[in-house]
Amino acid sequence: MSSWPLLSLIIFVPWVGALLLALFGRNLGARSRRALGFGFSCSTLALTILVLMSFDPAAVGYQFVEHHAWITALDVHYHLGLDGLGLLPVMLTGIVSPLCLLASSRIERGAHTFGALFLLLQGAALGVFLALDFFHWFLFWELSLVPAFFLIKLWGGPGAGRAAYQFVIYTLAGGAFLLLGFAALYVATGTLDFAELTRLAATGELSPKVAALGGIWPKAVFLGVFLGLAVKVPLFPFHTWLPSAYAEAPTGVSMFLTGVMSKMGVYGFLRILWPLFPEQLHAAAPCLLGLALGGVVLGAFAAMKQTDLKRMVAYSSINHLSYCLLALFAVASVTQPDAAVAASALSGTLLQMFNHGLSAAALFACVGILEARSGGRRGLVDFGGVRTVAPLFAAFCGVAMFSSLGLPGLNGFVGEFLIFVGVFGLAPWAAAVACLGLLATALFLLTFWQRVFHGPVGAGVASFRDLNRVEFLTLLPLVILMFVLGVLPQLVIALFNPLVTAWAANLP
Amino acid sequence: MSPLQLCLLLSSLLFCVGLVGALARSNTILVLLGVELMLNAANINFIAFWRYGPNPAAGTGVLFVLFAIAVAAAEAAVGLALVIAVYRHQKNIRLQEANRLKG
Amino acid sequence: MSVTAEAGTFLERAPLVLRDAVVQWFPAPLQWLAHHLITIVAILAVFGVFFAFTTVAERKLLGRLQNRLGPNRAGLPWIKGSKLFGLTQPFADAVKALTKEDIVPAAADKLLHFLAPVLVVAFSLMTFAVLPFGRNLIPVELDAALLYFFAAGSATELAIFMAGWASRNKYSLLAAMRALAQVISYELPLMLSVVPVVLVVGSLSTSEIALAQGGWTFGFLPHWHVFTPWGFFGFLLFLVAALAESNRAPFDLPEAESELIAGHLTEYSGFKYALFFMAEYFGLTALSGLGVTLFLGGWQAPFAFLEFIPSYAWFMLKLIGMIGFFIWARGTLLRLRIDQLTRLAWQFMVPLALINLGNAAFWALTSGWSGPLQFVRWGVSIALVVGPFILLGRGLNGGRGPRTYRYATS
Amino acid sequence: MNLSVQHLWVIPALPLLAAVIGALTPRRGRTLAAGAAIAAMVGAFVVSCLALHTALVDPAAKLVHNFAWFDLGSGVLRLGWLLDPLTAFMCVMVTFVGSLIFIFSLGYMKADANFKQFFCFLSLFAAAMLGLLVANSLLLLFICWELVGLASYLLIGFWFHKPSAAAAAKKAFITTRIGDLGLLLGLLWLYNSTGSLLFFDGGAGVLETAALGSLAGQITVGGLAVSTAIGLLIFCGAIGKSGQFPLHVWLPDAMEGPTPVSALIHAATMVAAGVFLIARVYPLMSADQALTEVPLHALTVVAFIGAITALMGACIAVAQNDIKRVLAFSTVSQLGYMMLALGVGSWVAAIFHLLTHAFFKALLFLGAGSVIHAAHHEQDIRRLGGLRGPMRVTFATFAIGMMALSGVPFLFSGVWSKEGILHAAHGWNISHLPLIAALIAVVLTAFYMTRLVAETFFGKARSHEADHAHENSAVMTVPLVILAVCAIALGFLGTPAFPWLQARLLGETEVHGHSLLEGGGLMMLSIVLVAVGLGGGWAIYGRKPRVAENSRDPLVTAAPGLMAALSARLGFDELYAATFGRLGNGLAALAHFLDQWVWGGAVGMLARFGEFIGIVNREADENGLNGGFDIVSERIRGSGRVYSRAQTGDAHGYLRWVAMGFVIIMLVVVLGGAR
Amino acid sequence: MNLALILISVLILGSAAVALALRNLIHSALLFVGCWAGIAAFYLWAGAEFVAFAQVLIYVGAVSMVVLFAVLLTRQSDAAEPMNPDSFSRFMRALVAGGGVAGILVGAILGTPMDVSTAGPAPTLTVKEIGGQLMGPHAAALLIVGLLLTVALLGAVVIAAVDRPEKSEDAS
Repeated sequence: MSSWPLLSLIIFVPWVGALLLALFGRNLGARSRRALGFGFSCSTLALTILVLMSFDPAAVGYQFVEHHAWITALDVHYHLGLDGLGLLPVMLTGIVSPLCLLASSRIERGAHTFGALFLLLQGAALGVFLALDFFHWFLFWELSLVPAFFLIKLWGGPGAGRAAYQFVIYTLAGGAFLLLGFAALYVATGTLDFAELTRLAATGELSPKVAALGGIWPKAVFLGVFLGLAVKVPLFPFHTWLPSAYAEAPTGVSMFLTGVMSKMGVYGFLRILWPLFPEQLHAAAPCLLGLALGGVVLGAFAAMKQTDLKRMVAYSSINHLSYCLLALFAVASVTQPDAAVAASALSGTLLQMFNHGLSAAALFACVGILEARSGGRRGLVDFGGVRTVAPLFAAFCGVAMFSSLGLPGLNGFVGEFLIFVGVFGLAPWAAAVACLGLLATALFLLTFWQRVFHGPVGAGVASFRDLNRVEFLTLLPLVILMFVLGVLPQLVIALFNPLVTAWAANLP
Repeated sequence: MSPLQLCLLLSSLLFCVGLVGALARSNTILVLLGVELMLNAANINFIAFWRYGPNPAAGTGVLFVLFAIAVAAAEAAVGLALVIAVYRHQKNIRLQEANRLKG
Repeated sequence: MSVTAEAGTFLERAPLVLRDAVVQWFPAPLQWLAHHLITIVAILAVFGVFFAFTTVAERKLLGRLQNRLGPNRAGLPWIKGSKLFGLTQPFADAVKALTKEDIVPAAADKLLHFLAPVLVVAFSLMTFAVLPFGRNLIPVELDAALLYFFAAGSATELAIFMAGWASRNKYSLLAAMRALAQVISYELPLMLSVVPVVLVVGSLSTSEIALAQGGWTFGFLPHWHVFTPWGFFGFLLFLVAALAESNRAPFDLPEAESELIAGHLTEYSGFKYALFFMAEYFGLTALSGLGVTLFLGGWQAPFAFLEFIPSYAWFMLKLIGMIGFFIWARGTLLRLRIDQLTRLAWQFMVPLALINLGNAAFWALTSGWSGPLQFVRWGVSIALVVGPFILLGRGLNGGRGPRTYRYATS
Repeated sequence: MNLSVQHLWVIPALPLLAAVIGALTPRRGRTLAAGAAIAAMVGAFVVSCLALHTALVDPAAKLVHNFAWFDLGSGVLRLGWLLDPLTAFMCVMVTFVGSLIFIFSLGYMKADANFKQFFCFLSLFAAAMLGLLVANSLLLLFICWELVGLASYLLIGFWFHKPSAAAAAKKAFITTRIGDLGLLLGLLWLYNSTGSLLFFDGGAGVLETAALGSLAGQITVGGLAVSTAIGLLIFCGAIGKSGQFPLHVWLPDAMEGPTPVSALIHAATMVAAGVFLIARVYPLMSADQALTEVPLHALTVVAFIGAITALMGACIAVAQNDIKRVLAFSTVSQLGYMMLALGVGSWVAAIFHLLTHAFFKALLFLGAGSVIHAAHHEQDIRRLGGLRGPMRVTFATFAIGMMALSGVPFLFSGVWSKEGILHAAHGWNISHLPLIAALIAVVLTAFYMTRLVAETFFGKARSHEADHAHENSAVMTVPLVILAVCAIALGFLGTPAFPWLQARLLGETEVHGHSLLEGGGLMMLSIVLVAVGLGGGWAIYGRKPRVAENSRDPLVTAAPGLMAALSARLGFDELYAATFGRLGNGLAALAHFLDQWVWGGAVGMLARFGEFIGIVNREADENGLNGGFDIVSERIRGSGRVYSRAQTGDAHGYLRWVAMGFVIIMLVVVLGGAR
Repeated sequence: MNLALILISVLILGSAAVALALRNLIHSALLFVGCWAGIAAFYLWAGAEFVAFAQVLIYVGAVSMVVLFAVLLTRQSDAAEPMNPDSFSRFMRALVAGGGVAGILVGAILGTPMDVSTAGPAPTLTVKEIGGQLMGPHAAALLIVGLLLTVALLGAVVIAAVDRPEKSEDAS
């Protein structure tokens, strides 16, 4: 079995599903259409489990490598590989995507097109996490925008057109910078392979080559790549597209955007920017640390001001993702940091990436359920006393919320704790300021909870039903995972710890 | 007279029969069929040269004929579809009347 | 040209020995002619008789299926009370057909009206030339035998058209065109269902295909193509397409007696009609023979210990089985509507046949897999056809729900 | 029979199991959920007794069991269990009081629709609280610390349909979280400085000599020793959780929860967790005591905060009219006492007071709950009154609790523990202000408790509800009686003559008693002060009981301004709303503004710029460049028109031309070839 | 063998010439079929078995059907076009052109010495070899032909299809 191109299968099986849905979707009944989409979406999880069975966490390098010559003239290779860093988002995609489709099962209009586009999106995202050559990595990166655009625009809320437009233009602009940066890098080195570039950077051959470009190029390369990734994460203050895009997207897509696509940026930072440009990153780190802190604090405070629940949750996403970058920048900002501290910061980043995917997806699913129940309303003051009529829903939403808020015992805590341990050891003042973000997060999430679930039963709320079976099945796996990973984070940490240890041991 | 010459004669006469048919008849279908005959005549030539050529083992002539047959089938399909379209348009299929696009 | 058998029991070799013995009597320059003539005569004799008894078998079997008796009266002439279960019915029918008046419409195109039945029988019979009836028992050993088979088969369409047109009866002409539409539509899935076999065996020669299905796993699992996923589905497609090709129920709408008064054959009577009838049965027999050759192992015995039975007997047994199946289908299934018919061909069978072709390619590619991988191979292969089968099957109703009936309310 | 320390997890696990059972049972599974909760609690009590037995074999030993939680870099992050007398006593107290309160709740919550949920949450709380007690790692302690906060949040907001309850729950969570962030920072600092969070780890723990020495040896911002800074940050957590000034504001509001919750969480156990925390990390807190050149010792801050809280809580309690609010501020005040004791160096006195206070304050709250339940949820003492007659058991037990709290000498437990604190404060050589504050609080405590009892139980019923009150069923009174017995008996575990408890806590096996007369002056003073308080209270409220619910309070008549301020809880809520609340809102508005206008505006500007370029480009194309192309294309079209005449539309003609052309070309070739 | 070739030639040329001369389109179509069958026979004679069967399959089986359908679908009034002066002059010009081409070709063929009269036995080219050639060196051509056929058939359907919906609604 090990000779199978598992990684290619992971990427392309959803696309096969998309093709099938696009071709035959019209002929199928609603149920089987959904089942088909769901089944193909689940393939990622199944294949990831296959991968996990033969994945060796102790091996630091890439595994399951597929390396074939592709465009020889450009020295482009079809190069896929997996390590602990790639495995996490792939697992996350496997878990979240089927649930997104489940959460979208309310969609009736053009359901098979929706399913096909979604599977396309899923495959593209997986491609980003598995590709090791910039050429097709970038293809997947940009390809993910197309289905996302249509999914937001066609199935989104009232402001979806504008939001989708903004999202795509913004991200495309970032992508253009990224492309520019890599084009320059290619001119300098003659290769686009991440592994090769990383090796060059590690041996110190990269920076003289880039410097040989002359002019502003050495800085521009870094800036270009940085901008492209920063927009995707998004790093404060490049985040303005995010709230509207997340808020206007249909529930399932919001879940996917926040659960998976936002990880693409963080992944890019860890996979590309940090290993390739350690010196530049180090030089820029104090400034970037400030930006990440801005995301942590201002993101949380901006969320407090929102009256639209989805926007609120979207801002909380900005806040949570900024933690990941905070830790990374903190590590980069210090020369020769203590290995243990750096390891905990980086572990925290990875863990937070995974955990945020689960809890943010669950929160969006909950808001989506509220939206569906109330016929599209999602204002902070539109509800009240939902817990009285829908206790089960309240319980699930509460778990998701407390997970997002970093309550110990749920998954969110461990990641944030590790990040704080790391950041405190590297930049204590940043940790202290970031605490403000923690407080604000608690404040707005509890306000959300109080306004929506507590108090007397609001107008129109009395007729709410509790969770139906599909919604229950959507939330249940996420909630179970929150508990399990809160108590046994080792399950995930074991997958990447050797990798992180190796990183921490070889810091510049 | 060698068999090759016989074959070539056959093919050139067939070609000319097709040509005359295509030129003389006003029915578009027959014109098309005349053209088909010309194609067949060319095919006969290919086979003849393959059969008596210097290197029959290569099979180039046979392959060429196969491709030509495929193309001719396509041509016939499109041509006759055009005939039907023309018929629907002008209620007859006289070739000389289909001259709307003349300069 | 078949080669004299070197091995096998005497029974196995008997037809060839017999033929060679007869050929010896002719002068040497004419021996090749005698060789072919004998073969042709043998085929005509065997399948003529076979045809005769097929008709009676069909009538009797249909009768049983419809809970009646079928023909059981015709016995031997001059012997009173001899009924022989009605087995001589076909001969009586033949006499009747021969002695009936041959009516030709006044406006008919006399030449074509005559040529049509002759051609149709001739083309049907031509297809028998490449069927391997037994080990080394094939009338003409052709490298491109399958191509030949379909080429000859497709020529019968011409005869159908001629029959319809020559009658100078607009209903006959319309019926002929309907029949042509059907036959052409189903020719595509028929050929596509055969291509996987060619792909896997790597030859167009029927005798090689039959040979390739020899051997047994564990001594009792024959290597027939029908016992592979792609082969099974190919066989099913082949069966349906063959039914439609030979205008048999449930695809007999071109000549539906009850609605169209035999369609393009309306203006035919007497012996010409009998010729069409005969051609239809020959075509059916030939297609069944092809199916047997391609999927059911040809003349191969199903079990190793049954090999002592001569190969041509196996072939004929399988042929009879196939024909029995066709008769059964006729007695069981309802006739389709023309739109259902074409939709089935283009929206269901052609895509499925194409997918099955891909499936066979997968099978051929993975022929090296062994051990547990065999299960994977089977699983994937089955999934490759079952999935599209289900998906495409859903589209067959064309988005329409099941027919609803409204009854008058009092 | 001894309990091995690696099995200590059983104590929190039992209630946790009950909580899980409660969570998974359907809403109508009342018996199962309550039964599981009570059984788990009683089971935990039994196991705790075993643990106590084990711990007392060698009180000085710190029995620990550490285990890895997850890999972290090249090492592992470890958590652990700790068993020493402190843990054991606390566990026994929590499980015992908890069991009684659980049983009491059976009666109190009988009519509630969410009965099952209530027991689920209570069990969750108990599990977290016990986990906090047995933790041998500041991280594990912090985790449980947050979880008790969660349970408190859920239970305060148990009647979530009341907006006040929902708001109170949020306030409690946020306020304690402010303190928790301090604790988190302290924890991070500690971890970064020592590389471990385990209290005891065979010499490598943070509370052991090596770590303490290094922590006390480093100096950080403001000249503070690192241990001082960490200690103060940790103390922040205790301030939040234990309702100390200035984060005490949530505790009175927490009375929105059901009364058993107030008894268990906001009187007996959770709020005392802060005291426990400081007692647990006492070596760290006191590590800087030996240093002389530092500007501040951590414990000094603790002492002053405790003193302020004790005095302030007692003052405010005087002016409250809600039976539970009075008790809540009394709790604040008593917790201040405990902090004071910690601050002045006598952590055993603090723990002793914690234990006795847990019993009599739980008793008082349950008594109040009994009254409230009987009076159909009437909590305002002005509308109660005259309950002495119909509710004899409640009155008797409540009176015992009141006397224990007031410090009525000799018989009741409160006096002994309070004496210990006063003695310790007296012996503190830095300042006598805390002692003076404590003594004033003694008077006030006796006064407001007398007022409470007089208003509630004496006189005549002042409302319909109070008039129809009658004694509750045995399921509620029996716990009261048991707690009352304990409120009396417990004091004799730690009398100055036989300080068994204190000795065990300090790890001594020998008990060195000393005469009651040693330091008797202070004791006499406090007895006098108690008498003054009791007498004053009785004089003002007891002799002439209130006649109607709206009759004026004598003290309000006497000092209206002061009483109004006290009644408004000295305006802390308003102050915070005006400062921190407004600051937070301002920050939020700023962040929103930045997002909306500055960053969004910048992006918008860019887009406008792009649009502008596009317009310029289009104009240039249409007017500037296209002209030349137009001319050229016009020419090309003209020539095309000429050539088009060759198209005759005669297909035959074309074909003929081809044929003729072929012939002509061939002729030329053939003839040319011949030539 | 030349006898067989001459017979086949007569069949081919005769049926082609008659087919092009007949008034009755159906008859001429059927004669075309005969002509194509003759060409297939020629291929068989020349030893190109595969091509012969392909010729039968495609021309006799498929193209003939298309032709017949086209004839039936475009039937004009039974009064066939009269032999008017216009068509007569066209016929004459056609004869001139055809005759010119024929003269050139026949002259060229007869005037060229060909010394292959001693050709050996017919070369054998098995289906396997043809397949190998098609899939090997000529794979690209095969693919393109496949594409061409698909496009041509789709195009034919589109061209011949009646764009009914709009028109019928306009008419009614």
